[in-house]
Amino acid sequence: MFEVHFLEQHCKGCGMCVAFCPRKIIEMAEHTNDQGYNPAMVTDVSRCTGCAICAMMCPHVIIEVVEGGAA
Amino acid sequence: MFEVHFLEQHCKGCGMCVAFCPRKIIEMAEHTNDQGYNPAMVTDVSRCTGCAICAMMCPHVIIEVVEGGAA
Amino acid sequence: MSEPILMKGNEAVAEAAIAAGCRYFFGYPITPQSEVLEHLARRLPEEGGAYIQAESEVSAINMVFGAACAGARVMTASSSPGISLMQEGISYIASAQLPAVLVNIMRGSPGLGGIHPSQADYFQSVKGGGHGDYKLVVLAPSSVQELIDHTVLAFEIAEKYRTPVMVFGDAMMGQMMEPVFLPEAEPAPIDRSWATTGMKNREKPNIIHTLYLPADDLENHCQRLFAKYREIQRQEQLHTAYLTDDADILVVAYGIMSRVARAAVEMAREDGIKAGLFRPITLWPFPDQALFQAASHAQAVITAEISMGQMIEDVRLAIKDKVPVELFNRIGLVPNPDEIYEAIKKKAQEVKVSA
Amino acid sequence: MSEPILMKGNEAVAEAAIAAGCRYFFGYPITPQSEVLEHLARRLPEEGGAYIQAESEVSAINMVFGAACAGARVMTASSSPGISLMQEGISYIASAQLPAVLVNIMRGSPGLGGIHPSQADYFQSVKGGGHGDYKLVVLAPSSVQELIDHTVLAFEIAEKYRTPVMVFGDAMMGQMMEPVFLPEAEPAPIDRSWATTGMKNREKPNIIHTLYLPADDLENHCQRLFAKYREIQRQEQLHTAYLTDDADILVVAYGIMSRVARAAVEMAREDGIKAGLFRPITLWPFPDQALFQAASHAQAVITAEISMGQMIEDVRLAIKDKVPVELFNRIGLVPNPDEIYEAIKKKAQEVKVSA
Amino acid sequence: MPKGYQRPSTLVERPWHFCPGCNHGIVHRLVAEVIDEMGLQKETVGVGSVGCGVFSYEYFNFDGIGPSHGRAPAVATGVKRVLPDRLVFTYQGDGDLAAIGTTEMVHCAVRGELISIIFINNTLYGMTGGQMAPTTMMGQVTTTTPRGRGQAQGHPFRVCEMLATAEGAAYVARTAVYSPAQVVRTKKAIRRAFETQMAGLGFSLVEVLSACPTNWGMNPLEALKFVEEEMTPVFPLGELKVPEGVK
Amino acid sequence: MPKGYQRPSTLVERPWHFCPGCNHGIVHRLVAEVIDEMGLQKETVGVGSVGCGVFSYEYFNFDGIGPSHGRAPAVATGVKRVLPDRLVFTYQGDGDLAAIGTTEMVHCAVRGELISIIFINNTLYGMTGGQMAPTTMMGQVTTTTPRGRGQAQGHPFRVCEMLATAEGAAYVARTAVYSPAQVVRTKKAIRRAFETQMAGLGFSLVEVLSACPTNWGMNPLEALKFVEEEMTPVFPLGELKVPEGVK
Amino acid sequence: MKREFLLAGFGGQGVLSMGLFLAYAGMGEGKKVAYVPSYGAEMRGGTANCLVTISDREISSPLVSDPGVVVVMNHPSLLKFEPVVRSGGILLINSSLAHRDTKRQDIESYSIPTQELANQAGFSRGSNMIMLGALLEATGVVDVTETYNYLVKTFNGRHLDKMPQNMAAIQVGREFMREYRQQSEASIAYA
Amino acid sequence: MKREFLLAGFGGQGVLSMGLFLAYAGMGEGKKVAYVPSYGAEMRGGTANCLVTISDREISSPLVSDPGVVVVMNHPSLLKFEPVVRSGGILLINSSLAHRDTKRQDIESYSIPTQELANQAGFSRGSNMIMLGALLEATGVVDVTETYNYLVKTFNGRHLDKMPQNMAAIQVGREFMREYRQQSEASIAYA
Ligand SMILES: Cc1ncc(C[n+]2csc(CCOP(=O)(O)OP(=O)(O)O)c2C)c(N)n1
Ligand SMILES: Cc1ncc(C[n+]2csc(CCOP(=O)(O)OP(=O)(O)O)c2C)c(N)n1
Ligand code: SF4
Ligand code: SF4
Ligand code: SF4
Ligand code: SF4
Ligand code: SF4
Ligand code: SF4
Ligand SMILES: [Mg+2]
Ligand SMILES: [Mg+2]
Repeated sequence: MFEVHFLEQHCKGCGMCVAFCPRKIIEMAEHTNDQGYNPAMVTDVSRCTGCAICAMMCPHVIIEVVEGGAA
Repeated sequence: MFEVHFLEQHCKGCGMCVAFCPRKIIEMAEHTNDQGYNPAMVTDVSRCTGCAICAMMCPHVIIEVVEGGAA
Repeated sequence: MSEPILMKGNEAVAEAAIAAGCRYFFGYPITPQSEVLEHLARRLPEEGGAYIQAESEVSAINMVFGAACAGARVMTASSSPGISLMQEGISYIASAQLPAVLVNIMRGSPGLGGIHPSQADYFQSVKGGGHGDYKLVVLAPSSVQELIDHTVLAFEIAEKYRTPVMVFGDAMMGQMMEPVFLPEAEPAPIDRSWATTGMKNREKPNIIHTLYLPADDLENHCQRLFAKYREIQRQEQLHTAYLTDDADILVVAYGIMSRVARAAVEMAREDGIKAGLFRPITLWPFPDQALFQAASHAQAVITAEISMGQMIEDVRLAIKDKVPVELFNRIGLVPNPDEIYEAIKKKAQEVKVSA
Repeated sequence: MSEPILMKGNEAVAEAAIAAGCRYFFGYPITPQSEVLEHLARRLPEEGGAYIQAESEVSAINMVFGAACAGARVMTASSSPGISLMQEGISYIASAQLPAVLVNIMRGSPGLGGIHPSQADYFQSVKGGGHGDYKLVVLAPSSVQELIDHTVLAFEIAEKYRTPVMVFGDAMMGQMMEPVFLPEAEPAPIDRSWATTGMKNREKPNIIHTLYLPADDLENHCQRLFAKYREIQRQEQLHTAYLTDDADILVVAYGIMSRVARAAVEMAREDGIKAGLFRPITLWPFPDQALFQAASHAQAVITAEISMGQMIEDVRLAIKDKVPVELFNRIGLVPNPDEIYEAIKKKAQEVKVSA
Repeated sequence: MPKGYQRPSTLVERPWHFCPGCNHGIVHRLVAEVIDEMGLQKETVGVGSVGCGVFSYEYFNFDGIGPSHGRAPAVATGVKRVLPDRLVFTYQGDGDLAAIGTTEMVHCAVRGELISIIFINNTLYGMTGGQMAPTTMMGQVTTTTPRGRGQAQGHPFRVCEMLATAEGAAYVARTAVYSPAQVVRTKKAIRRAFETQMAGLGFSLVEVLSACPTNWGMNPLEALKFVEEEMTPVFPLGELKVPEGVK
Repeated sequence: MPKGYQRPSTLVERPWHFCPGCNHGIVHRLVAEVIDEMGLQKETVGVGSVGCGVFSYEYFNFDGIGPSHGRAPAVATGVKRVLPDRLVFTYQGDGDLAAIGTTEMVHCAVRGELISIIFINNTLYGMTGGQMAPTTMMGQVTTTTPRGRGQAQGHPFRVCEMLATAEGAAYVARTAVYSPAQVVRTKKAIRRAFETQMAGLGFSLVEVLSACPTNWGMNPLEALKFVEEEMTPVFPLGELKVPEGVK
Repeated sequence: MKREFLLAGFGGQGVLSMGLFLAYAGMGEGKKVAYVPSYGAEMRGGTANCLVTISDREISSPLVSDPGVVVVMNHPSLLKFEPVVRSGGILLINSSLAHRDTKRQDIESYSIPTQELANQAGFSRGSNMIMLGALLEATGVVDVTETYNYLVKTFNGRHLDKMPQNMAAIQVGREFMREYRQQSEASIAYA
Repeated sequence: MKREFLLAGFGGQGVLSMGLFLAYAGMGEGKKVAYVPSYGAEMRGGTANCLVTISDREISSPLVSDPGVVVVMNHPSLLKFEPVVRSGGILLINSSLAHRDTKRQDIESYSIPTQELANQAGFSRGSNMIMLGALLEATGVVDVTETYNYLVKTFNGRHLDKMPQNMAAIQVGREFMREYRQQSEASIAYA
C-alpha cells in the first residue's frame, strides 16, 4: 500500500536506509547516478509497512514514503 | 616588645588596620600625608601583641611589625 | 533652536545616535569611550530600545551584525584595542552589506598604550584593518557638535549604501565638553525589505551571508562592492579649506588636530606667513581632488597628526608629489597651536616664503 | 646538496620553520592553511618541541606572545579571517618588541569569502590592521622554495630587530607542490637576555608590557619603535627587477602574481613590446626607490594583483605619479599569463610603444 | 504512529553537499520538521555557522544568516533582541561552538539569552579536514593528533555539563541519531529547546552526537556504531536541564 | 603562630595605585608571600592583566608580563609550554577573566594547562569606572545597569562552578579577604593552587571575592561587609575541587 | 578675550564641579567654552583636574599647556601644576592641603585656607565653593551677580536644596579674596 | 617543452596520486614541475582534481586554464572539464563512469573502460593506474621504462607491496591504449 520514492540523483549511496529498513527491502543499485554513487532502491515494495524508518535515517533527505494505490 | 612601622607616605587612610587591630591601638592621624590622606598610627605600642593582624589586613602593604627592644 | 547644552563628547555621540533613530547598541567598556555605553544603558530603555553589554568587542561587533540583519538601526563604540578585535566582524559586515555605525574614540597605542588622545588608527580604518577587499566610510569630526552631526550623518550614509560607517573621535574629544545643539530633524525611515526578519510577508527567504565559493561569484561580488564604493567616492567626499587659495604653506589635519592647526594657521597669518588649512572630513573617501586643488599655490605641505604619520600617505597620493609633504606629529597629547606654528614658520623660511 | 623533494607549500613552511630553529607553534585550523598545523603537529614533538592547537586565532596569537616572552622561537599561521582576529595581538607583539613569525595563506575575502587564492590582505598587513603606530615586516615569496627561504629569513629578521614578521602566501601557494631543497644551515643562536624566563641568573626582573601612561613615555616609545623601523627600511628591502632597464611598460606584481606577470612580460618581449617586471619581495619595507629606478624608462605602469587594488597605492607613492599607474586584477583565481599580456599590449598601444 | 514520510516544507529541494552518511543531514531534517510542526516557518530566523553546516541557509526554507566562525550566538543575540517574538536558533559544530565560540556560547547561557543552539558534536573539525576539536576523545587520532589525543591536549570538553551550571540555561540536552529511536529523541529535544525559547524560559541547547564518516575513516554504519559505543560513554546522553514549562 | 610581619621580598617597595581599602592590595601581598615561602621568586613568571591589577608587574619582584585584556591564560600557556618547570600564574579581574577572556580561561581548564589563575571578583569593571561585569549580582547598580542588573542582563556568572566541570581543572576554590581568618584561608588556597601546578596535577584557580569601595560607593569597611553579607550567598566560599596530591 | 583655567585636586574635592560652573557661566554670557576633564593614572581616588577655556572666538584648541589661571586644591597638585602657570598668570593655592607658598616670582599667587574658612563658616564640605568664590573675585571672569543662575545650570537642576549654602560659601571665598588683595596691595605699597 | 595535465574525478579515485606520479616522473627527468591540487566546494567525497605542469623552463604560472591533456574519471568531471581542453589536445575519458564520448571535434579523445579493464585484470581498485598507463602511452611525456622508480618516489616509499600490482595495471592501460590508437588510426585510414 506504500510507495517509496527516492530522489535518485541526490542519493549518496550511504546505505543507512538499507541497514535500518526493518523489512530489509532496500538495496543499493548496480548502476551509478551522475554523482557517481550507487543509489538505493526498494526491491519488493509490496512488503513495505510505511514505517518511514528509511526516511528517518536518510541523511540526505531524499526518501519519501507515501500511501499509494494498489501495489 | 613590638614595633609597628608604617610607611606613612604610602598610607591611604583606609582604616582597615584600625578596624581590625584586636587591641584597638591604631588610629588615624590628624595630619595628612603628601597624598592627602590621614595616615594610620599606633597610639600605645606597648599594648601591641605583635599579632600582625593590622599588616594582614592592610591593602597597601605599608605595615611591618617587628620585635623591638624594650618598649 | 533651543539653548545649547554643555555635553561631553561621548554622551553627545550617544544622544546623536538616539536622535538618528538608533535603538540598539552593543558594546564593551573601554576608556576613554565608556560614557557612550553608560549613557545609552540609561537612555535606550527610555526610548524603547536596548543596550546590551557584550562580553567582548568580538561579541559586540557580531551582535551588531545580527541586529543589522534583523533590520535595526544599530551602533557600537569602542577604542583602539577594542576596534582591532572587531576587524574580522567589520570585514563581514562590509561584505554582507549591512548598515551599521561604529565609533572609535582612539587612544594611545600600539598595544595597551594608554588613554591618551590619538589618531593612530587611521591606517586601520581608512586602509582596511580587516581581511579582504572592502572599504569603511570614515568620518572625522573635530568638535562635540560635529560628533553629533557626524554620528547622524554616519547613519544616513550607512543606510543609503548599506555599508558600515566609522566615526573617529579621540580621548580628548570623547572626554571634553562643549555647548551643543541636538538635532531635531526626524530620522529617515528604515527600509528593510532585505532583512532577515522572518518570512512573514514574503514567499522567499532572505539570506544574508558572505560566502562566495565559485570564483566568479566572488569576483562579481567584489566588483559590485567596489561599484558601490566608487559611487560613495563620487557622492560623499567632505572637507573644509581655510585660507588655502593663496596659501604658500598648506597644513593638512583632521579631527581635533585640525582645530589646533587652524589656530596655528591664524598665528602664521598674523605673522605675515600665507598659511592655509585643508581639513579632510571624510577620511575615506579621501577628498583628494579637493586637496590637490587646495595645494595648487602651496610651496610646501605639512600634515599634522597625532600619530607617527599615517594620513600623510593619502596626502602624498593626492598632492602627486608636486611639493614636498612633511610630517608634524606628537604622540600622547594634543599639541599647542604654537608648536605647529613653529613648524609652519620653519618651513616658510626653508621655502623662502616667510614674511 | 641532496635531491629535491616535491613539497606542498604549507608543508614547506612548516619544515622551514623547523629548520630555522622554531620549536613552538600555536595555531587554529583554517583552509587553505591547515597543512601547516597538521605537519607541525606530527613533526614538532619529534624535534623536542610542541604544537599546541589553540582554541581560536585570538588565543593562538596570545600564546605566541607568551612563548616569545619566554624566549622561544615561535610561529603561527592562519588565513585571512583568522589573521583579522589576530590584529590586537599583533599590535601588542609589535609594541612589546617580541620576535615572532606569522604566516598568512591568504584566501578569498572579505567576510567568509572562500578558499580561493587571494592577495587582498595587503592593506591589512602592510599598512597596519591593528591599532596604533607599528609596522609589520611582510615577505612575499612566489614559489614553494621561496616559501621556505622566506620563512627562514622571517625568523632572522624577527630575531635581529625583535619584531613580528609576516610571510604572505595564498591558497594556491599553500596547496601547490614544487620540488624544493630544505635549508641545511644551522639556525642562528637565540639571545634572550630580555626574556621573562624567571629571574634565575638575574637580580632584576625582566618585564614585558605595552602600557605607557605618561604621554612622553608613550611618545618616546613610539619614537624608539620608528627608529628601529627606519633601520629596517634601510637594511632589509628586497626586490627583483626583470628586464626593467629599457622597459616601456613596467609590470609590478608580487607573490604568485609575479610569476604570471613574468610569463606575460616574456610574451610581450617575444611580441616586440619592451615590457619589464618589478617584483617587490618585502612589501614592507616597500622597495620604493628601487621601483622608482626601475620605472625610469617606463611610459606606463601596470600593477597586477589578486585584489581590487591595494599595492597600487604604494606603487603610486613610489613612482611619484611620473607615469600613469593602472591596475590589472582578478579575484578568486590566479589568472593566465595571457590575460596580463593582453593588458600590456593594450597599454603599449595606448602609449604608442607597441612594436 | 503516523505512517509515511514527506519532506518538510521548510527544506529546499536541492542536493546536499554532505558526505555520504553524514549525520548533519539528519539533524538538518529534524530541525526543519520541528519548525514545520510548530508552524514557525515564517517566524524563524536561522543562524548558521562555519563548518560542514555552513550551507544551512541554502537548505532551510526560512530566513537565514551566515555569520563568522564561532560567533553565531552573538549574531543570534543581536537578532533576538531586535525581534523578541521570532524563533532564533543557531546551528553549530563543535569547533565553531566549543572552541572559537566558547565566550559567545557561555555568555548566551549566562545571560539566559532566549535563543536555541543546535550543537553538532562530531569530535573534530569536519570541514577543514579532520583536525582535533575540544571534543576529541582521549586517544582519538585526528590530523592534528597523529598519535591520538593525549594529556598534553587535555580532556574532551563536555559542553552540556558546563553550560548547565549557568542559571540562565533552561533546557540542556544531549542526544544522538545513531538509531531510529535516538532520532526520535533528538527531534523531541529540539522541539523542547524551541518551546523553551518561545515560552521565554531561558537559553536552550541540544547537543547531538554526530558521525563524520569521512574524517573518522569509517563507512556510515561503522560511524554510527562508533557514536553509540565510543562516544556515548564520554558524552552521556540525556536531558540535563528541563524547565518546568516544557515538561 | 609566628609573631610580627615583614613585607615579602617579592614585593617592590613603592606606592600602589589602588584606592584606599581596595582588596587587590591584600591579594597581591598574599601571592607574594606564598611565592616567598615556597622559595619560587626566581622561578616565577607572573602574567598580569588589564584591569585594576594592570600594574602587578611593577609591584612584584619577579619576571612579569603585561598581556592584552582577557588573554592572560593564553599568554601563560605560551610561557608554560616553553618553560614547563616555572611557576606561571595569571592575575585577572572578573571582566578580564569572566567576560572577554572566557574562551581562554575555559580552554586552559579543559586542556588542564599547568598554570594557576588568581581571579579577583569584585562584581564589576573597576578600572574603567564601574560597569557591569558578568559577576554583577541581581539588582546591583553599576554604571551600565543604572536600574540594577535585571533579567535582561542575565544572572551572575559563577566561574568556579562552571570550571569545576572540566576534567582538567584540578584545584578550584573560592575565598574572600573580608576578615583576618578569610585572609589566612585565601593564602592557603593560593598556596594549594601553586602546589597543584608545581606537582603537575592540572589547572588551578582561586577566585577571591574582593571589595571595590570606590565603585561600590562605600567606605572600605562597608565594602568588606558587603562582601561578607551580599556576595558570599551568591558566590559561596569553599574549595570546589582539591586534587589528592595537595590535601 | 580668551582665558584658560586649570583646576586640580584629588578626586572628591569637587574640582570638576568648579570647572563645570565656569563653563556654564561662560556659556551664559554667550562666550565659546570648552571643558576638558583629565584623570591621573590612578583611575579612582587619585588626582583629578580639568581645564576650562572661555573665549570670545572659536576655541581652536581646548587644551593649553600654560593656562592663565591655575587652582591647586592639594599638595601634589601644587607640585605638579605650579610650573605650568603662564607667566603673569594667577595661582590659587588651597593652603589647607598644600603646605607651602609658590616659589615663582612671575605670577600672582594667593593662598586660601579653604577648609578653615569652611569650618569657620559652618559648612565643612564647602571648600571647593569657597575656592570658587576666591577665583571669581580674583579673575572677574564672569558677572558674579549671575552666579546663582550659573550654579543652577551647572548642577543641572539637581542639589537645589544645597544652593543657598553654596552661595554662602562662594561669598565667603569672595570676601576672603577681596581682603587678601587689599592687604597684599597694602603690603606691596609698604614694601 | 611544457605540458599541462588536468586530472579530475571524485575523491578516492586516486587522481591526486596520478598527478603526483607525473610530477615525480618529470622531476626524475630533470624537468621543472608544479602540481596544484584543487578541491570542489564539497570538502569531502566531492570532486577532486589536480593540475600538473612539466616543463623545460621555469614554470611561470603553475595554473593553466586550457591544459593540453585532460583526464576525466567520472561523468561530472567530463561535463565540467571537456570544454577546457586546449584545441588539439588530448582528452582521456574513464568510460566506466562517464557515460558518453566527447562532443568536441578539435581534440583527440579516448574512452577507456578502466573499471572493466581492472576487473578483467583482477585488481578491481586499479582504475587510476590503468588510466595512468593509458595516459603515458598517449602522451609519451616521460620515459616509461623509468616508471617503477617514479612510482616508488611518488608513494614516498610507502605501499611498496602494491608496486607490482600497480605496474601491471599501468601495463594494462598502456596496452589498451596502444591498441586503441592503432584501431583509431586504422579507422581513420579507412574513413
Ligand atoms: C576565524 C576562522 N577561523 C577558522 C576558520 C576555518 N574553519 C572553518 S570550519 C572550521 C571548523 C569546523 O568544525 P566544526 O565547527 O566542528 O564543524 P564540522 O565541520 O565538524 O561540522 C574551521 C576551523 C574560519 N572559517 N574562520
Ligand atoms: C580589548 C580591550 N577592551 C577593553 C579594555 C578596557 N578595559 C580595561 S580594564 C577593563 C575591565 C576591568 O575589569 P576587571 O577585569 O573586573 O578588573 P578590575 O578593574 O575590576 O579589577 C576593561 C574593560 C581594554 N583594555 N582592552
Ligand atoms: S518505509 Fe519502512 S518498510 Fe518501507 S522501505 Fe522504508 S524502512 Fe523499509
Ligand atoms: S539513506 Fe538516503 S542517501 Fe543513503 S543510500 Fe539510502 S537513500 Fe541513499
Ligand atoms: S600587631 Fe596586632 S596588636 Fe599590634 S597594632 Fe597590629 S593588629 Fe594591633
Ligand atoms: S590599613 Fe594600611 S593603608 Fe589602610 S589606614 Fe591602615 S596603614 Fe593605612
Ligand atoms: S566531513 Fe564529516 S561532518 Fe563534514 S560533511 Fe563530511 S561526514 Fe559530514
Ligand atoms: S576602582 Fe575598585 S578595584 Fe580598582 S583600585 Fe579602586 S577600589 Fe580597587
Ligand atoms: Mg565538528
Ligand atoms: Mg572587576
